[in-house]
Amino acid sequence: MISDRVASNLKAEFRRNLLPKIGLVVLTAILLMALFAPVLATHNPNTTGYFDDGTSYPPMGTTAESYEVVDGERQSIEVEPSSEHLLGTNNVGQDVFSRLLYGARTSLLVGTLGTGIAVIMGVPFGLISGYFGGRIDDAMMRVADVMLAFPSLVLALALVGVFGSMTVSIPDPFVAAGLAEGMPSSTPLPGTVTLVVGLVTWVWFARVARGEAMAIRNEEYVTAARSLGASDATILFKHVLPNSLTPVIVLATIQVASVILLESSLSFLGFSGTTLSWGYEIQQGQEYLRQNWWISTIPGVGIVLAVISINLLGDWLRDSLDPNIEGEGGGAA
Amino acid sequence: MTTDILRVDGLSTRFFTEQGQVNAVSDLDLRIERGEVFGIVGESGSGKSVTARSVIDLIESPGRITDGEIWFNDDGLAEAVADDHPEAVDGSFVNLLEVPERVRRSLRGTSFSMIFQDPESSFNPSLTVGEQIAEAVEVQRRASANPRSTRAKTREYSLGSLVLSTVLPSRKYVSEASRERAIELLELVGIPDPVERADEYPHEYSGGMLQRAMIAQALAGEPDVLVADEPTTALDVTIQAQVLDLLDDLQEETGMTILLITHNLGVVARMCDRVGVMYAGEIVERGTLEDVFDDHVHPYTEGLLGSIPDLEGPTARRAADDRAEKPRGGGRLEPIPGNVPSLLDREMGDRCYFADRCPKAMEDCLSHPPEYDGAGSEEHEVRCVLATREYTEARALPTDYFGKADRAAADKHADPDGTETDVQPERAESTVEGTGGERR
Amino acid sequence: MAFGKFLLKRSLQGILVVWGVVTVLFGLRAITPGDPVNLIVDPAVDLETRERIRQELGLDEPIYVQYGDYLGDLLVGDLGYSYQSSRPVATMVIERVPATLELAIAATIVALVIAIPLGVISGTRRNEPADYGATSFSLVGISTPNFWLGIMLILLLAVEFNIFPTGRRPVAFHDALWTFLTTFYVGDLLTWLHHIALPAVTLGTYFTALITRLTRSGMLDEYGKPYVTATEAKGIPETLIRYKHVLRNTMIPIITVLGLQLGTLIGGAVVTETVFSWPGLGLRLITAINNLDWPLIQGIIVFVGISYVIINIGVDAIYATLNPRVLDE
Amino acid sequence: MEGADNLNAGRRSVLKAAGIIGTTTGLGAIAGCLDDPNEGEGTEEIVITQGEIIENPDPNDHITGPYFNVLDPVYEPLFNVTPEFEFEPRVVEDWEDTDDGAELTLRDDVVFHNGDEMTAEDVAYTFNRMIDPEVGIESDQAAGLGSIDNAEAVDDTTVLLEHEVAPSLAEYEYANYGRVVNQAWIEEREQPVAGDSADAFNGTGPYEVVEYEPDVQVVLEPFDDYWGEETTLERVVFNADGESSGRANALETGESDIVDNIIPEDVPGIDDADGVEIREETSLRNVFLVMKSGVEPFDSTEFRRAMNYAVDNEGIISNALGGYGAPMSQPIPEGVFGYNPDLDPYQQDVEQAEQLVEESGYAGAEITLYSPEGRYLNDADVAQMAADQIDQLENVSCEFNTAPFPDISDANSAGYDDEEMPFFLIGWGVITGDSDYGLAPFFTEDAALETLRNQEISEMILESQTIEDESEREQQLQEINAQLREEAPWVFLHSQDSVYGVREDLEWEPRTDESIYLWEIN
Repeated sequence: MISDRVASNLKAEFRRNLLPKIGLVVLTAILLMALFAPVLATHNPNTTGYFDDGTSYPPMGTTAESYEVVDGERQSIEVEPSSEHLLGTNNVGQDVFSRLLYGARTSLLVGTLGTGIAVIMGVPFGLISGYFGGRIDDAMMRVADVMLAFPSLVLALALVGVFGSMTVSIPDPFVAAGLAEGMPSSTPLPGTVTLVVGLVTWVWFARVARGEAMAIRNEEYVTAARSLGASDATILFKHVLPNSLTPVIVLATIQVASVILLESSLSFLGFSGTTLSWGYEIQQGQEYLRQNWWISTIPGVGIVLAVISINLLGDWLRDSLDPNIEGEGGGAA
Repeated sequence: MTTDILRVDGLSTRFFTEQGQVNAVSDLDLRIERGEVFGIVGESGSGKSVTARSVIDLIESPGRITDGEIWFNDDGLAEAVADDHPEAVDGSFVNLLEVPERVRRSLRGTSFSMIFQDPESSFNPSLTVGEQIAEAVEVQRRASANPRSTRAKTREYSLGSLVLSTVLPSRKYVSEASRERAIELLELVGIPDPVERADEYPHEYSGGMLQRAMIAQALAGEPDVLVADEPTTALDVTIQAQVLDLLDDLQEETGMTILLITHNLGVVARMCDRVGVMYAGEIVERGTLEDVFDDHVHPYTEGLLGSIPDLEGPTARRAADDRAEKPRGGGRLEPIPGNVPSLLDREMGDRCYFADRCPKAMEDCLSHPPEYDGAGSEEHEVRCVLATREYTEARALPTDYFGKADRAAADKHADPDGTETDVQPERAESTVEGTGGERR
Repeated sequence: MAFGKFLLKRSLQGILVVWGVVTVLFGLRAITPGDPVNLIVDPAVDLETRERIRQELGLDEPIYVQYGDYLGDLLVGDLGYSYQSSRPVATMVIERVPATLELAIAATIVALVIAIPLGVISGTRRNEPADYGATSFSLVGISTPNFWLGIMLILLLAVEFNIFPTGRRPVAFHDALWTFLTTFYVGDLLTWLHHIALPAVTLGTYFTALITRLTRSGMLDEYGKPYVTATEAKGIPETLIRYKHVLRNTMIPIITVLGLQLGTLIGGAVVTETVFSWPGLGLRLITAINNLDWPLIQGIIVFVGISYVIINIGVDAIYATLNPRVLDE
Repeated sequence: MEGADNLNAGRRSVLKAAGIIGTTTGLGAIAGCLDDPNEGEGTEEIVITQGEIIENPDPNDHITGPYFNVLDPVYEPLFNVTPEFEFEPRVVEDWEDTDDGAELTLRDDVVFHNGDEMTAEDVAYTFNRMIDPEVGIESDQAAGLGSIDNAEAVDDTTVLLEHEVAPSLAEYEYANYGRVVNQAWIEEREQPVAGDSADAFNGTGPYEVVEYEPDVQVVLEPFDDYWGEETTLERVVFNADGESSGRANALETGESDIVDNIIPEDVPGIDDADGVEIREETSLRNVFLVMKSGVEPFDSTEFRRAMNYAVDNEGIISNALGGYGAPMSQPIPEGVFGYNPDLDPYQQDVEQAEQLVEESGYAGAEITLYSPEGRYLNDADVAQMAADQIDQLENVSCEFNTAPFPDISDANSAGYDDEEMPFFLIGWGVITGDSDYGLAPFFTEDAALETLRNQEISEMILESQTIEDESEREQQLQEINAQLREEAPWVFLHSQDSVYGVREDLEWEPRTDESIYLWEIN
């Protein structure tokens, strides 16, 4: 599936351009942050801590304004950052930096798993539709049209309404191994959201796979294989599937970015179930914009960096492999 | 007595790609007489298209004309630019590379026009053929309505006018009269039902029809020089003959000058008065048709004649070389062995560029040869030491002289797809392109 | 003729799609756990009353009967009644359409007005600073979640510098326009503009970025095509080449992409309306989902589905006009 | 003034609390605020921006507090209610208890906005419309009128209400829920009354609706033929804005004069702004964590009490609620009949909590707390802090997730042994003002929202419903509350404060019942 020529194309494009390098560095950093969150985090992200006056610490290097009640009168005071909290604390005293790390876990997990579900659903659907063509194709494409008629966020909202949030707790290996004392013993994965982002994006994969299948179905070697008595299943699996992988890989990369945006939108709207999510954090911080600007701002930077880096890598793959893809791409938010 | 209409001196056109500098055309001289058909022939990648495009200023980034002069003979133009650019004028000749781009552009369509290789990709697919020809007519109409000196300025058409034209027909660029003239032109090039055909889109035309339409479009500006870049390559053999006939007839009728670019010696033989053979950005042999076909010196020319697939029509109106006859009889090609040369500056070296493929390469070939006079007419010149001495085994280079290293370099430059490395603007562009082409 | 047939075919497909949407929604509704009656009445209300309400709403009927009823009602434009407010869903949907439409159109205008010139500049001045600027902008633009962008705009332009309001829609555009046309009082229009500015930019940024990107790469692709050189050789003005030929052909594929992206626009509207308290369909949908007000959820989504289908037919029609080859295929 | 005399000094009734299960402060409602530059400023016009306003014009078909605020000036209440919760005559001039009910004497000069005279028939119809399923609509208010059996017009100005309960109980009900509608007018319409224009209203109140946009805006102007005193306000605008920050902004920019439900984060901004201020009052809405006693580990009283010891109510109140709340000591809030003043809230005591967990036998338990988001004041923050405090116990691990409110609501009515979601945050307003409404649905056997199965307490509650004697009944209820504190069926958190932003020069004080009466504004 990845020939030498493709590989050398990839290498050449990578070497020639600065952007994929930036993308790779940033994404690797985010991946490492997500993976080693329990080790890197300075605090348990769930630990609330509070002060009698409800103050939140600002990020290092900044100060914030707060209020103190003296004799029943509110007085403005300046809050200094705490060296304990690199990026400050949020409205319930949780460490913003640690939550940023854990938020990366949620985003990347949902992004990859959700895209995985979409691939698993969409690719076979598209291959079958494109390979057999005719009425089967017509019928299946009408189903795809119905899916496309739902704006993905709207459909996702409806599905979350149906299924609830179904968070799944994934045990944390670092904590289990005793490497991260005091960190949460499991990471909550917003199950419905993961499922839903898969359910609303699979159709893009179906379209791409269908296009490939239609192109390959009439290739001579496929005709030859058929004349040699290979079954449809064999042909689909041995010839059509491998050939459709390149565009699927490119689309999947781009879709991870768009799924991350979709997840963050759902969390922002309060439908993800977990609070360890960038989108949720932004929503929580929205009410505190006047004094605590950083609560919303910092996780947003996380999302933008993650999505940009994935998009950069997606662009690189697309330019190197040059598949013919039309898809939702970019962002669904 | 014939007069020159175009003189090219020392033209160098280079492409500055990420892989390095590509010398598509180097130090090239050319002289075209008014009313003649001059042919440039060569393999893909020899620089013949770039030469043609350089002449009519269609070289696009990353390509650039880096050196040379292009003298165009036009009294009116000379007069119009003499005041502002005296250094660019020599009698009735104007050095096009010394005048502002604006002036050069003003020559497009009316002084020079061009027929492209692939008619189907050379028409805008979303406008009717009639509209596109009418645009070319409009250029001519506006030009002839204005004196030479102000012509360059009238070529402007503001964005504001374009926007207005969507609501005000009077602001449209193309006038009704031009549309009518376009239909006449379609008729002239032999398109049946031109009125209906004018309203059709390019995809509704057959290839041959479309090439006729392209010729009509090129004629619209009533150009002094028509550049025909592989005008028949994309067409079926039978259609090729028709199109060549058409060009022939039109040339006879109008007396216009044609610069014909082709890789097909058959076409040359049938159309041209004089011919230049290009290799690696240079003209390696030039002269009258007889000079090149009968008295050719350069082994490359010989090789080319050997690779003629078919000389259709009354090709044998002049006796061709024995070797040229052979393939016709044998029905098989005898292509020149070896690869198209690398035009990358750093890989070119200072030798005869053909030496690595030349069956008669000698030690003398290791320095770059000048142009020698050849036998036959006085027009005959050839850039090969064989014009001065016979080939001797004694001085021959060993067969593996250029070894693997050199060859590998050439391969590397070659397109990864293995397709021809024709350094045409588009291709050079797309090499650098790389990051573009988002498709969502 | 070909065009009429084409439209008819697409319309029939569209009806099929809408039917599919309704069916999927009913499927979802059927598997949704929980008792809608819980959401309508006081939890303390006794079982007998609940049963009566269930009957009144037809919830005691088998799901296929409800489905049939719904389809029948839908044909005559009846979307049922909201559980929460007892109002006709059709009314509740229609009354929110202007706000969302205003927002969507304003965002589209923002996007087109910024993106096309930006894309053209970027596409014609490759590798110049303007191109780098536009390319970076579009990369960041498609990677930024619009709710965050909205919040950042509020933080900067509303909270910090107090230039724009934080949200809300004090006056409807059609009312403001009417006031202006009848009394020449421009204040309402200005108020409307003042309030819609941030939401429109928020919703429009993704599209601005996307169209810039598409226009840029489309122009580059297009400029690489032989017909452009051929057109240049004709000697027609540069403006005409750039806009009448290149940009026009660039826009053709972009139009279909935008049709497909309409869903993103609607999704974006939901989020943007939430951030700015813009009283459109999106905000109503969120409320409906929070209350699991199925008739309303269904009504809004069916409406959106129908609009989507209609707009896409329109897009296809435009596409067919611009790209005549479609009709022949 | 018999009704008023019946009120004990310590017995303050809650006439109406906002919403059965609280109010939405988050995503629920929408925006819309008038800043029409045409309008002159002045004391004659007042703009009130609430988190939500009516989305349905039927006065008998809702029980949400903010809705009453909008509708009461139009469909006036039968009785005036003082801030001290005393009933005073309004449309009803006099009322008397009879053997089998109560007799209301009405004014004879009341007219509807459409010009019809109000009759006793209209009043009787109004009550029957709500309580009799055969007449009119399924009203949410029916629950509040549970003990009234029938209403009948005796003559033009007299209505007889039948009931079989203690007179004081019945009085709470009919005095709270009477909003007269015009029988003839109503019967011409589909029910409940819907519509989205000013024509959809026809009350007897001092104001009539001149503009109405559901969910967005209602504009009122004085009704010229009103029987009572002329109103002081010439125009009243109710706007909806679902975001606290939006409401605060409307107040600060002078677009609005009174805004409700200001969250703590927006308080400093209003404090700083000129000419406006914060006014607050305790409300009677509780927020607590339900622990279903039929599900492990919550079937252990020790465990449930441990949870109460683990949580620091006061810390949560001062931090997540900015201090706008009061810790709960028992299932019902202070001010409700039957509240036991001798009980103290649980104080956080981690050691004791851990020890109780050990005793319960559920050491090492792993539980998950669910919370809605945006339903109650900073609900998810509150729950997140509580969950974290429980998680801090050595021998319990507690995760936290948010869940859509419909899921929480389903869990709430799923029975005391439903395993699906046994631990969640929810709120409850005791809308009848009597402990019974806060106790019976949760703690009697097979009740709609049963969270605790305890036969003894269940029987005590049922018994209390039949006790005729006021003080004896109060004692019984106080005893039940005391026992429930020990049983700890919930993690008792807090009762919220209502926080308003008000123009400084406006004479108006918030009420514990969260009503905004236009006639109390000067």
